[in-house]
Amino acid sequence: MPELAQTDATIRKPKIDLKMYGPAIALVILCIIGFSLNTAFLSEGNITNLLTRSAFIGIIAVGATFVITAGGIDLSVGSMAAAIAGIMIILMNALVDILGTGVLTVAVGAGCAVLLGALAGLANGLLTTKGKIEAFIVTLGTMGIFRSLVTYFADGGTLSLNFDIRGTYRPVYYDSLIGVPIPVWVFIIVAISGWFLMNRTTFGRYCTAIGSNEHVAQYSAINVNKIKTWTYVIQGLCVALATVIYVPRLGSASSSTGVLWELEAIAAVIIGGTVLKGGYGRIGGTILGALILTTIGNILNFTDLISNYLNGTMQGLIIIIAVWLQRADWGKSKD
Amino acid sequence: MPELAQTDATIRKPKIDLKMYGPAIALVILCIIGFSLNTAFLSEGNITNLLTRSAFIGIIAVGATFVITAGGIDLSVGSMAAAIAGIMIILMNALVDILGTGVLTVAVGAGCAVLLGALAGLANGLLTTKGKIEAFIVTLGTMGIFRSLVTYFADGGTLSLNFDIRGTYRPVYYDSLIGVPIPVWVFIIVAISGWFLMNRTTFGRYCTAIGSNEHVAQYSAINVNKIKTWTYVIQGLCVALATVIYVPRLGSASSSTGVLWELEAIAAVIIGGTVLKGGYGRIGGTILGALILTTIGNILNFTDLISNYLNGTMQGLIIIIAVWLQRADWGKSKD
Amino acid sequence: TAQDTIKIGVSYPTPTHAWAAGMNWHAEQAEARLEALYPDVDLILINSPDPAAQASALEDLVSIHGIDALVVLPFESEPLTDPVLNVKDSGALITVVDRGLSQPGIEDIYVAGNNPELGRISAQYMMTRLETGDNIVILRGIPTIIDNERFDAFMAEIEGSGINVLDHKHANWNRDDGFEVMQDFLSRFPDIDAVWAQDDDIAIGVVAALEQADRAGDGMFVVGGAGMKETIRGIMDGNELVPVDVLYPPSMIATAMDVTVAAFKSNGPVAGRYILGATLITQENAESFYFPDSPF
Amino acid sequence: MVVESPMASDGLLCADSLSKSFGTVPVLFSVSFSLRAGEVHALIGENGAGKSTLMKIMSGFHNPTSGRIIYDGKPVTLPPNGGAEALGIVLIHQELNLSEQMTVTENIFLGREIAKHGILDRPAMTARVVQLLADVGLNISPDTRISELSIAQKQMVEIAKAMSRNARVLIMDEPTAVLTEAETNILFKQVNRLRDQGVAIMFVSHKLHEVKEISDRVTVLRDGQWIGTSATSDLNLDDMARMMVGRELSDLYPPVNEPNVDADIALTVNGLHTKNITDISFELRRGEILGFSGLVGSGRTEVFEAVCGLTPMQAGTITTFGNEIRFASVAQARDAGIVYLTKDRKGRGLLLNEGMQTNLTLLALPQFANRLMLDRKKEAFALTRAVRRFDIRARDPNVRAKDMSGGNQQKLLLAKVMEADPKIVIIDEPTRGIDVGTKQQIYHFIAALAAEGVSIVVISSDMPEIIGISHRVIIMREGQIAGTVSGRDINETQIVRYAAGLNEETIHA
Ligand SMILES: Nc1ncnc2c1ncn2[C@@H]1O[C@H](COP(=O)(O)OP(=O)(O)OP(=O)(O)O)[C@@H](O)[C@H]1O
Ligand SMILES: Nc1ncnc2c1ncn2[C@@H]1O[C@H](COP(=O)(O)OP(=O)(O)OP(=O)(O)O)[C@@H](O)[C@H]1O
Ligand SMILES: [Mg+2]
Ligand SMILES: [Mg+2]
Repeated sequence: MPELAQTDATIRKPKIDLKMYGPAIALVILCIIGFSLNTAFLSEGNITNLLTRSAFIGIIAVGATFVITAGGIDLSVGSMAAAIAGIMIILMNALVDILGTGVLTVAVGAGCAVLLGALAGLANGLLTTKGKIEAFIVTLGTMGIFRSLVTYFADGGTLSLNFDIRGTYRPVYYDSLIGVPIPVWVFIIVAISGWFLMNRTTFGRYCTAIGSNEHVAQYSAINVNKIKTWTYVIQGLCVALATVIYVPRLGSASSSTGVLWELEAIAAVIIGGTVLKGGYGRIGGTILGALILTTIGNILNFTDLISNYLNGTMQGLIIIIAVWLQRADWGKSKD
Repeated sequence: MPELAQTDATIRKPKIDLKMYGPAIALVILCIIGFSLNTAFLSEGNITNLLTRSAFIGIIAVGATFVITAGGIDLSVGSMAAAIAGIMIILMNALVDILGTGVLTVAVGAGCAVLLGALAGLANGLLTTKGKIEAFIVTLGTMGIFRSLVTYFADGGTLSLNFDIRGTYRPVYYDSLIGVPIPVWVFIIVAISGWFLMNRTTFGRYCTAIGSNEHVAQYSAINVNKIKTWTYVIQGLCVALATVIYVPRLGSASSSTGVLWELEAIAAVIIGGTVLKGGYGRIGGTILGALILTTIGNILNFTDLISNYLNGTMQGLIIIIAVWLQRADWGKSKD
Repeated sequence: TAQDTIKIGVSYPTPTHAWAAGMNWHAEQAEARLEALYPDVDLILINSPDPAAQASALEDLVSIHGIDALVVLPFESEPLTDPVLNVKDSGALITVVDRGLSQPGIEDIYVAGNNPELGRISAQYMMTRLETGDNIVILRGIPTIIDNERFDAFMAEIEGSGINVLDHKHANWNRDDGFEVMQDFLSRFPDIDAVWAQDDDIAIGVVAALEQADRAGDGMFVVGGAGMKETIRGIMDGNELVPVDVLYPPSMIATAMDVTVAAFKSNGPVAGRYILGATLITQENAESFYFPDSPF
Repeated sequence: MVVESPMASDGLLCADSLSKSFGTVPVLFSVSFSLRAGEVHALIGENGAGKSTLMKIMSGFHNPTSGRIIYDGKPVTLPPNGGAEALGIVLIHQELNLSEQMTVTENIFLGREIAKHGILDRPAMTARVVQLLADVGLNISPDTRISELSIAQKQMVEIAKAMSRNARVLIMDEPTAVLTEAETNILFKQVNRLRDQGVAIMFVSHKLHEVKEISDRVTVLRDGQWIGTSATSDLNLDDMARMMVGRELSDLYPPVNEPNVDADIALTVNGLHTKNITDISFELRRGEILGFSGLVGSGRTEVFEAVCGLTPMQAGTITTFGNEIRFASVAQARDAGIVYLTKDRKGRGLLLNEGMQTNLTLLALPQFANRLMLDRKKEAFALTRAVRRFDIRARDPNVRAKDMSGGNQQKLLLAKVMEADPKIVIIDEPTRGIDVGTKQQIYHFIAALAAEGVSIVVISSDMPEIIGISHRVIIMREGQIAGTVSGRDINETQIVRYAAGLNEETIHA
């Protein structure tokens, strides 16, 4: 078939996609800036802090990658985290009388948190798929609902974990295993599982197909509603997991817990190269995106060159530049 | 073509689309609830308050309808409003020395506000189209930038309008013309122009085409980047206009001005029936969406049956139900 | 009958942090107490999430409830001046709480804490414990006038004492931000002798960061502010890390409601200004500021 | 010619009095016929006759309004959305059904992944795809994204996908519409192989000579009604056309007017270079019909996308009516009187969610506006005119483009570009998916346009079409012009020789 063979050469050219490395390059540049501002930036303590902090947004963003890849969006994650944290604290405090202040209470509390996360995600998912309401509206609604629930439970203030349980639970945030803090371990495990699920299973492939073209997915006998609902459940589970490692940090939850986490999570996902309209998801990029966002905040705390009031400007600029670096047509002249 | 003629009769049957009336029905139900809670709901004073308040979000949402119809999104509107308000106040205060405290100062200030709005929109538009960065990221970035600029100008506090100008400017919010408050007049004019632009001009048609399928638009001789950029400029103009009538209300701007307006505006647009992914925009629906959102807040101020902390829950529920009412397949059984 | 009921609107920001929640709690307590005491008094409590919403709420209090008096804790002074003026024009009695309006003479009654005083008292305490050449860091609140007043007064007071302010960052009256900003301060500055956290919520995050970094000893101390019950409990128990607190009482709203009701019920004149002090709470006097039932 | 009885229940898959309405609009009226194992059964009919609808019903994608489907002798209700593939019934949709951002492998196995406990066996799938691609003669990497393929390649991927399903019944809805003869031959080889294995094959096409070549029996639909089923050997091409259209067809191609060699030169392209094409030079005269032939991917489309400002030019000059121009956008080209009709009607041509009117006027919208303001009466009038002129058949005038039959979409697209009143028309695959009757109308229409002095470029992979209507034919090969033929030299042998690189010619001479 000479005529078909002729296009071959053009196509087989190995395509090294420079854009793939965009987020990594952005992160390296940030680290260089941080180090030049203050060498303490690369101290072990600071790196550990950075990674641990990234864990929350990172874990949530892994879930968001699935939702967004399948063409959805979840604005409720920050409020959901606050609500789950609040309910978990109330529950653990109540369990003290029955189960004492040991590991069992913490385990039951954490188990319930995971369950709540799954249920909250399921609610978002079913309202979107069965209810046929835009994900944006559903999750904007549940965002308000979850947030006001935690305010209600806390009476507008702060819910605090019983002091004795805090002792039992504290290590989950503060302790390390082989020199790596436990939240970072959780982050690593979630990241690897997420990557595997996205790239090596039928589920990940279905998410991509649905986000890419829902009609084609449906005609390929994929149960679109089921898969979409599952992405929200996964998002809920990720939020719950993030909450479980968040609560022992300060032992409290209030109506200001997790404010704007949804935007941070979505930003991490998109900085990482996932396409907001769906159909193309990159877990690895998401992890880098979360690290980039945390690093920006960290660097701004490391210098007093910039007026405090302009933090938002710096953040905004860096986000735009980071994405621009990877989106612009660098390769055009080389093609 | 006899076969065409013969089927003709069956087809011309007027199709009444029940979903079109979804937002209107939701609004009527809300009004009934409000009236039954307190008859003062339908008092002239309250209706006037309601309409005046809806004007801000309504005007911004008209702009957002264009952006969303053409497949974009603008998260920066709330911060943009704050920044424009801040700069306008600084400018007017500075102009007092030169132009006095009369109408001229106000006019120049308002004119500059409109210019700033257009420029801010242009920046968003160019970054999205020429910069090839996702609208979500661009406007998330400019959201942070605008917000921190106003904080910076206000030195963390509040920027206040010179007291004497306030006297000149105040009527723009508080006075009425033929019994209708001036902000409502502005709202009406913006709504009608927006409707006209969307439904009766080439521009509106182009927005729909681009949101529907950018490739088809390009192949149909539409300058996609230009039209998209224009939608952001229109959004900026709408924000500026809303700001011009907002400032005399409170006479000041601070970093808390316009917080979350972006989500309210987008919610109004989508409650009104516009599709978030683009390609289908309804200005009339947007107006109703804005009224619905304001009415929910108004009704919640009417009663202390519900804990204040649960306002968010009520709002979330009502938004979800309002959209569900119009999206569910009511007609299905009749097919 | 309905006409004889005295309707008093109470408007304040939606609680989003513990101090505001304490204020809300005191307001609700006062509502129950006053309505039980005077059957003809109806208090209507409304909270709002932002200045524009509060302005709307004030309009609604007039147009729907037809209030006779307004107790208002403005979200911000400037934007709410005009809306409160409109309420006054409707003939209602005006009581302003905490944040003064930007125009004098609108309110009939003014009840407030003292923000500059809070900064000053905090600085004075710092100076009693520190010497020339000692280093402190400051964690500020949300960028607002309140924060500026506290911060400026603190800086003015500490001026010339020889104490170095290494840096100040906004921690937004929030525990998480307090924790993260303090972590970064600790990475950045090897030698910190004291922390002014301005607020008890931030102080909790600061303490957690200090403990994590093992830098809570060596005479290090943290000064918060407002009078959170857990903090006061700690002071009573002799906590060395957070040895004092500076009072900014959330109960001021209840005081304001009492005074406003009294304006209708008592014979004596009640109009005027009631400024509450920013008392330094120490182990000696802590007991009298401890309300175990309040959420704050 | 023997017409069989409508209901023969000896088949593997039978339609028993199927009717279908969309809303209140009836499309199929009690259609019955049967498909036997080991036969290739062609289904022909005019655009909008209901062929695709019938095929979708018989593979479960639509529910019939009434009637039954009998599979293996038993009445069945087919599972929806491609679930019937599990029963061995596979449909290749008329409109491509591929996920653009995903790779060839991902698409071929979409919904049918080889997986253990949900974990993909990627090497197995890649190996299978390599084999399948070789079978259909497609030499591309299994990891290529669909968006990087040409339409013909996409269609071959669809075919490979269908082959991978081990079907007992394979239904192909116009699989050859976008294929050249070479590719069609590969397809037919595969079809024959499957027939020999006892697969029942349904084949929808407007290319009657293909029907004659490949099928055993033919069923004709007209206006949603079953007209007849016959053995293919009993029919000649004219019989088929008559049964479809319901009347005698005169000559398919209009008489070719002698081109006026002295006419003005409308378009000159000199030394055009882009990413994939090199050194393209040619001239187009007023009133000339210039054919562009060549194999898939030879770069014909790209030449004209570059001319119209859709693809960046790297070098070269373009001159129209004496003015050198370089269009930065389609709008500039349109204003200069040049329009391009894309071959990708779904992705580049029509707004699928909009109605006919919006689509019709989109390219020429400034003509329908007074200082931005739309003249909706003028638009409505234009639609009425276009429906008449191009015989667009939609049973519902408010139908959305995506619900129109494929051929009528094509007619709407042609009408759309003609609204711009062009002086030069470039038509990429003008009659893709169009029935013979309408084809004839379109050819006459093109000839009439040329007679009025409009210059026309026809890019086509349909050899008889190029030969039948062109004054002159340029043949492209590997991004370059391989040769030009005109007059009596326009014949299949000559063109194929150039296209395959057997005739060498110095172009610059
Ligand atoms: N989903 C739908 N909704 C409404 N009408 C439809 C829908 N699908 C098809 N139709 C209508 O049904 C009729 C038959 O369409 P169909 O696609 O079956 O024709 P066809 O014979 O395949 O034509 P072609 O040769 O052009 O592909 C057309 O009038 C078309 O507009
Ligand atoms: N490998 C490829 N990667 C990306 N785009 C391609 C590729 N091959 C072709 N295209 C694009 O597809 C369009 C058509 O390609 P081309 O001009 O090669 O087709 P053609 O000669 O018209 O053949 P046919 O129409 O028969 O497919 C052009 O816009 C071209 O840029
Ligand atoms: Mg009451
Ligand atoms: Mg068809």
